[in-house]
Amino acid sequence: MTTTIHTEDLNVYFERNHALIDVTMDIQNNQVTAVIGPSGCGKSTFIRCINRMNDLIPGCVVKGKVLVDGEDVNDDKVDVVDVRRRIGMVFQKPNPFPKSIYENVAYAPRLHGVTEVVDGKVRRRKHTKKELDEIVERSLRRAALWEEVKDRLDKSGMSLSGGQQQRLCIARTLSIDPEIILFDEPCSALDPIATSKIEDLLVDLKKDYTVIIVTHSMQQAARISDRTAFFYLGKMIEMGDTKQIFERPQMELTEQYITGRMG
Amino acid sequence: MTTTIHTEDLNVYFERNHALIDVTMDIQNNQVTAVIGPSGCGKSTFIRCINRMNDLIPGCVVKGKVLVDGEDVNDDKVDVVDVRRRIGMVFQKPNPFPKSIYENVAYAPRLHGVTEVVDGKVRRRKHTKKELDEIVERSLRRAALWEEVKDRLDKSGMSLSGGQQQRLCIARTLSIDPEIILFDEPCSALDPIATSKIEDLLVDLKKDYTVIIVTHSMQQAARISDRTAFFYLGKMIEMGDTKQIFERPQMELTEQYITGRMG
Amino acid sequence: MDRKLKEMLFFSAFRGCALLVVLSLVVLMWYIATGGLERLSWDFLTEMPRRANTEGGILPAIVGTFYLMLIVLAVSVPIGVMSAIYLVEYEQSSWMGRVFKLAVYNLAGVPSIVYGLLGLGIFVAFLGFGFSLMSAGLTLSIMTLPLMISAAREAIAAVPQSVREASLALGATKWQTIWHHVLPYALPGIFTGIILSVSRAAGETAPLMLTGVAMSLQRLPDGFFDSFMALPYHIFYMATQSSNLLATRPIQYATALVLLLLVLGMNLVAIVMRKRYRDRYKW
Amino acid sequence: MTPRTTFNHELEELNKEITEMANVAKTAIERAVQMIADMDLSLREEVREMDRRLYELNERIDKHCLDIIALHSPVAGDLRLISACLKMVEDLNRFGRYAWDIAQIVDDFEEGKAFKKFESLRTMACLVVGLVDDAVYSFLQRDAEKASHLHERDDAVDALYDSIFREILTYMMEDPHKITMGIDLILVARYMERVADHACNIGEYVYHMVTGERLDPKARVGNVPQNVEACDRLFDHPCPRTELDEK
Amino acid sequence: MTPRTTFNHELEELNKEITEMANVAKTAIERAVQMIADMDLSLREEVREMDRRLYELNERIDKHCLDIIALHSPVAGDLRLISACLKMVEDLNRFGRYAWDIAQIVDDFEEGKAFKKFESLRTMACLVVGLVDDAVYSFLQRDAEKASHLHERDDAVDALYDSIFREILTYMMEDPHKITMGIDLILVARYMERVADHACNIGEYVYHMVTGERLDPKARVGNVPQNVEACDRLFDHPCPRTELDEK
Amino acid sequence: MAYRLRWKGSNRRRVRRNVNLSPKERAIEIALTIATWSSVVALGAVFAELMLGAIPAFLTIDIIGFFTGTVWNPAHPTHPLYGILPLFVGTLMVSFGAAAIAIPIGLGCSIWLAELASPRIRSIFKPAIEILAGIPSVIFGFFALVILSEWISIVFDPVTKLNALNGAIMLAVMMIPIMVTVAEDAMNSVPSSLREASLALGATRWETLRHVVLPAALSGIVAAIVLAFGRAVGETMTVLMATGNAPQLTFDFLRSVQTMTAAIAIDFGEVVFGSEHYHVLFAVGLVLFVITFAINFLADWVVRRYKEDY
Ligand SMILES: Nc1ncnc2c1ncn2[C@@H]1O[C@H](COP(=O)(O)OP(=O)(O)OP(=O)(O)O)[C@@H](O)[C@H]1O
Ligand SMILES: Nc1ncnc2c1ncn2[C@@H]1O[C@H](COP(=O)(O)OP(=O)(O)OP(=O)(O)O)[C@@H](O)[C@H]1O
Ligand SMILES: [Mg+2]
Ligand SMILES: [Mg+2]
Ligand SMILES: O=P([O-])([O-])[O-]
Repeated sequence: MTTTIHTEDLNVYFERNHALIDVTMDIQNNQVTAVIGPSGCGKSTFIRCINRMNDLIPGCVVKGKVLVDGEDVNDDKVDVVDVRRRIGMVFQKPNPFPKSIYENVAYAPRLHGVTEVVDGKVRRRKHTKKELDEIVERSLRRAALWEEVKDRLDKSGMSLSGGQQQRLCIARTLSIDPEIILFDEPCSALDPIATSKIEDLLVDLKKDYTVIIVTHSMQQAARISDRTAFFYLGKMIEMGDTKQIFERPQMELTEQYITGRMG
Repeated sequence: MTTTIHTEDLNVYFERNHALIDVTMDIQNNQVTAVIGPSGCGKSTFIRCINRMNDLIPGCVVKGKVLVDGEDVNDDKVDVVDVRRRIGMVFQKPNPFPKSIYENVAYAPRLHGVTEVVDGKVRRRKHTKKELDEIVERSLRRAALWEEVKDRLDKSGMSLSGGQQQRLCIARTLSIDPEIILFDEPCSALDPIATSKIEDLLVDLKKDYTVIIVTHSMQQAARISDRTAFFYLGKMIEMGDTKQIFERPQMELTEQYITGRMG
Repeated sequence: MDRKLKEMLFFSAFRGCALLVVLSLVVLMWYIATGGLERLSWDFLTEMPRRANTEGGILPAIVGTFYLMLIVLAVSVPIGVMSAIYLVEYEQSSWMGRVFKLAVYNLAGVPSIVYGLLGLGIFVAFLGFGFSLMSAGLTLSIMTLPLMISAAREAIAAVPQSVREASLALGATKWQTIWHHVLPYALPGIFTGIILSVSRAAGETAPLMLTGVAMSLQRLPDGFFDSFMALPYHIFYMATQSSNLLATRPIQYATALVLLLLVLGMNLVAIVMRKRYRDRYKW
Repeated sequence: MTPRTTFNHELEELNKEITEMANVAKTAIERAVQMIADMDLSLREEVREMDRRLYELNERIDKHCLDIIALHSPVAGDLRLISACLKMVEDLNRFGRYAWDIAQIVDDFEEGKAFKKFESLRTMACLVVGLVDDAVYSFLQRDAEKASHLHERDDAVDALYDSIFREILTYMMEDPHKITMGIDLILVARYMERVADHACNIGEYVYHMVTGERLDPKARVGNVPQNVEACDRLFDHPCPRTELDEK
Repeated sequence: MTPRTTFNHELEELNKEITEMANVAKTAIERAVQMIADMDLSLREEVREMDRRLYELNERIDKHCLDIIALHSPVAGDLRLISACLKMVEDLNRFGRYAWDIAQIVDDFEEGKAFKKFESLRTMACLVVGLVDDAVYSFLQRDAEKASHLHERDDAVDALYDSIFREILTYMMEDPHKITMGIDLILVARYMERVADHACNIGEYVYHMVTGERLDPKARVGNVPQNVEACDRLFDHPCPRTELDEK
Repeated sequence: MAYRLRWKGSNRRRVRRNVNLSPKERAIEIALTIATWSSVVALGAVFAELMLGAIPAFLTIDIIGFFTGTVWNPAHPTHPLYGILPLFVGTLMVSFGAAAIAIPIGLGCSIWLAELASPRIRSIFKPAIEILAGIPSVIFGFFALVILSEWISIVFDPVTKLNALNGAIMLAVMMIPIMVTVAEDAMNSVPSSLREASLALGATRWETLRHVVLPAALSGIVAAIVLAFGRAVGETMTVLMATGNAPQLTFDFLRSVQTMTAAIAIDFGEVVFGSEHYHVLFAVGLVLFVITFAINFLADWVVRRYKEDY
């Protein structure tokens, strides 16, 4: 199950700071879309609009539309909790809960329970142990972590290495089967080897999910994404196929940035 | 004034952990030498041996020779303080003192004073204000920071941006006119634009100093260094001209690492 | 949806708790303040007590408390700060660190009355200082020492290692590094610790009861080995032991207010300082 | 687990494409030579088709290489592979051109059997097909040793070309009516010589790709016995190493 | 301040080298044509020297391009420049080879003035030198417009070659003693045709480098009037655009 | 008092020393060592003095009777009884009573402060609470004596105005600021990235708090409780003034009780130096010391056992 995202005239203000200016863009499903740009250009702000994480920041005002499958997530009628369930997010620094590996992954399914239709009535019940086990195994497998941790699911998530922790966070996100997964610089705290594992995983994930990734590293965007959006000073300057962006960008600014001639 | 470094059978132990194994290598002057390798392979440990920063780590034992201009810095007769004065170091995270920009740069010259020969006697005296001003300006210019900060030398070093802070740290190191400058992942906390400024600076510095840089980013090593050493599991696997390392590495391991096929 | 409802219920309960806490403390302060302001005057602060404390002021008590603070400042602070420096920067054998940790950590939790016993045993009896300012002051000093050490130690340890490395890498010696960098940056934190320790000493009563605080003096102590009055003990004494409890209530209130203002004022300074310190050094 | 799935996948793709191209190019040359050998004009269209295909592949691989460089910043062996591909495709493309050129000339012949008379031209064809075959083989097998010896055989081809040129010249002088055909023959020889040249280029690229070293130009000076004996085999089995194609 | 000093410096270096190579290649062709035009055999050594130089530069630039790719991971315009260089050097090197080939043939001539008679060969030489000149110019000036029109002129060269071929054929039939010379002439024409071809390749690379687009192969079909009028000027001023070299 | 006695990086090992120390450097190091040792000695003296003071008591009186006797009447001229049980029970009643009141309220308050209050309110509230944690105990005692006892007698009509409940409530008010500061610190130091992670998984704020923040801060919260409890056990002046000081064995919160601390404080007013009573008081002090020591150990153990690294 995958989803397209369409933003329209998205504007974000932090107090007096206009952090995102008229961003209109389309994100296709089953693709990896990379968001690049210099520090402070609004990349994080942009993707945090999609699952409304900006709600948590005091003084942040979001204007404009973010249509996910045609529905505006910023609408007052929309349930934030549900939006966040459907749109997973993985953060810059691996942040597993200080619980066991199993509990990390089982956490969200437990919260949400199973919604069933019994005798025409919608009912919510808890997962059985078996169902949970399955979800945990499936998510960990999907995150390419199962083999490494299957013998120590009861060990703390904190006991893993950085790269493993980040994959655990990905598994955790997968456990609720989101439609879209947002990554905010997921590899910036990792070394090249761990990074390359995560990148592989990202490419693999796009088969089933719509993936958006913010990254500082242009090389990373080049390596893994299908489409790339370049942000600068809160504006989206250019968006296009990654190949096109890196071989013949249309805008002077983009070329300057990707060839390292900005600044 | 520049210097060659030669290490011979350098071994470092942290308690039971043999962190550096028989490292024998030559570092030429007026060159940028990059040290690359996967996380935990002993890169930092290696360069910290050169200015004896490992002394600060409890339980760290250094064996073998580190000859700087033929003199073993690990010798008991050698004055650590003097070694560190001659071998500057810039760290991963910008760490300016929480003093004014001026004071940051003037700190070390103030400490060391001027050593003069007056009437055949060696005398140490304080710098005059004018001399200090000159040193500060020269160092900041050399670190390509002067233009950006000359109007606010009395502002705190902490008020600068990350990239500027790192250049301030470089200026601070230059202020004592070291012979060798060690950089331990100086750009890993910076964004690409700030990184590229530092890289330029590094290349510029090699005209006058011997530069050694530890870096996580192979691209960075490729971009700026003249020679590259590849470490793996505490051993130095290969060292050679950067071009050679990146075009035709001799060792299978090196090739695996630089082509991202390790792990 | 029940998930939402649950959230609302719990959160209201938490708000209720917070309100209750605020309320109780406001009530307490209100009573002390309104009761004390009635009697508080310049004369009250500057006169000797008269007629078994039922009239006159509380000058000896104020001065006594002031002297106590001075002794604590002179004894506990230097030793505490120096120990903290040693512990963070020099100490390197693991057993000594462990002993120290044990001592400081546990002695900070030991009841003040127990320190009173110590003072009585050592300073009053063994060293023969008698019931005097010195005995009480030294007792309070030892009592605040753990607090002092740990505050200073935290402040010093909070200076990031990177600053030390930066300084050492520039060719500074260890002491130069400590003197030029570690201490200046830790100073506000150390000061906070000092103020908190001293204010704690100022408000402490129980140890004084064992080391010779006087119920009533018509004069100021004429040396560190003289007996003395102190504000907290004065409150206790007037509220529970004095001859005419009800008639002296205004005096009790006023004395309580004076002590409260003194201690709260010092704490306020400490907290403002710490806040500014935190804002100033964001590593 | 070797990471960098996308990158590895791209390299595999590239490898497949270049393998296809190499095989097509080789086949094109072989067909052209077959046309000379057997005067089998039916192969003409096939050669043309292959020429077109090579042109397409040239464009495609070119673009692919640039994509890989732009997106994956290859280094070391990977980079050498890509740079070899970038250059090789031009040569392989030329194979197609020359095959087509030869096919066109053979087609024009009034007296088809003329070629048969020129033993040396046949020998040359043998040599050239062998060279191309080995060049492609050395690439597919990453065989630097083989690649490094192509030059020597190219020298043989050059020598042969010179002698053919003279031979045909004499032949034309004897009978001026054969001039047109003579010129055609010379051009064919010329084309084959060019093909051999390009095959050598491929050898150079392969050598650099595999070893990281440049082939020493001085090695070109050395003269080596001409391996002509494989010739007949070649003509009977035009694609002796097709089993490699699966590689 | 534009950062990446080293990288920029490398690119500048590369640009210098390739400019030098382009100029040498152009000059080599011009000298070769001059030899034909003026039978100035003294130029022979000069051409040989330039051929050698081109070979060296080819190696050097090649290596330099790989260095830059390996060390600096160029993208976008930078990458297109480098890829263009990587390919162009091969063509420029060929210029040298052909110039030398021509020089050798001209050298062999018994009857030097023969060329003069062939007006069409002269025209062809004019065209080819013009093409080479424009190819180099389009590269140095990053002129995609000019680069995109080279093909049309190449078609003219091809047509001319065909007619020259026939013309010489007739000539040889008439007088069998001219066969050797005829063949030489045909080879010279052939070489020049090849040069034009390579010049077109350069045009393609330049076009891609500047615009990021591939030159549409269909554009090749279009036929365009042959600009032969610049010819005489060319022969009088062999290097009409040397003022660009400083660029 | 916001300083928690936490020690970072305790397991130190030998570092390489600079052999070429200048005389100045060496002198400084020696001075620092001396200061450190003197504080070690001073702190060691506390324990030594208690032992020295208490040993004579244990030599003369019946040790079992000391721990199990139900009557505390040391002042009796002929038959002094040194049963510590009434004091012990009094101490426990007051401090457990206080804990029962303070823990839920304090916890609720710290959760509100850490998770719900807006940053502006928090920036005022937190320091205010910290300041209140510094109010001298004698003032709480005074308030309990003069005002709170009146209110209690209106509501409950107790046997004596000064009773265990009075002390417990007052102690609770004293404990809350200590608890809130420490517990709030613990919750605050749970990185916001964990909260974001949970919210991003579609959890509500309460679920995030319940399942992520509280478990992560558990060790800190427990430490806060234990620490506050330890303070309550050792508190002297408040209970001295609030509970009526009757050393009777009772479990009725509306009766007067005497705590161990209060007993020491009161009795020292009249003991003779070196008498049996004098040494018994030291013994009581030693018991108190051991109890608080144990509580501190418990807190430390809890922190270490349940400490989460994030
Ligand atoms: N919580 C906040 N409060 C106020 N301003 C903010 C906040 N977060 C971001 N901003 C501002 O919004 C702008 C965009 O920030 P954002 O974090 O989206 O940048 P970014 O592109 O993600 O940068 P980086 O690469 O450093 O993560 C910046 O100017 C920043 O100062
Ligand atoms: N202070 C220390 N105590 C104990 N072991 C240490 C210490 N510092 C480093 N090590 C160990 O020494 C080895 C080398 O560490 P080092 O920091 O030199 O690696 P590195 O190559 O710099 O890695 P990174 O890229 O992560 O900085 C590692 O195995 C590490 O665990
Ligand atoms: Mg961001
Ligand atoms: Mg390191
Ligand atoms: O490509 P060529 O024309 O030189 O064979």
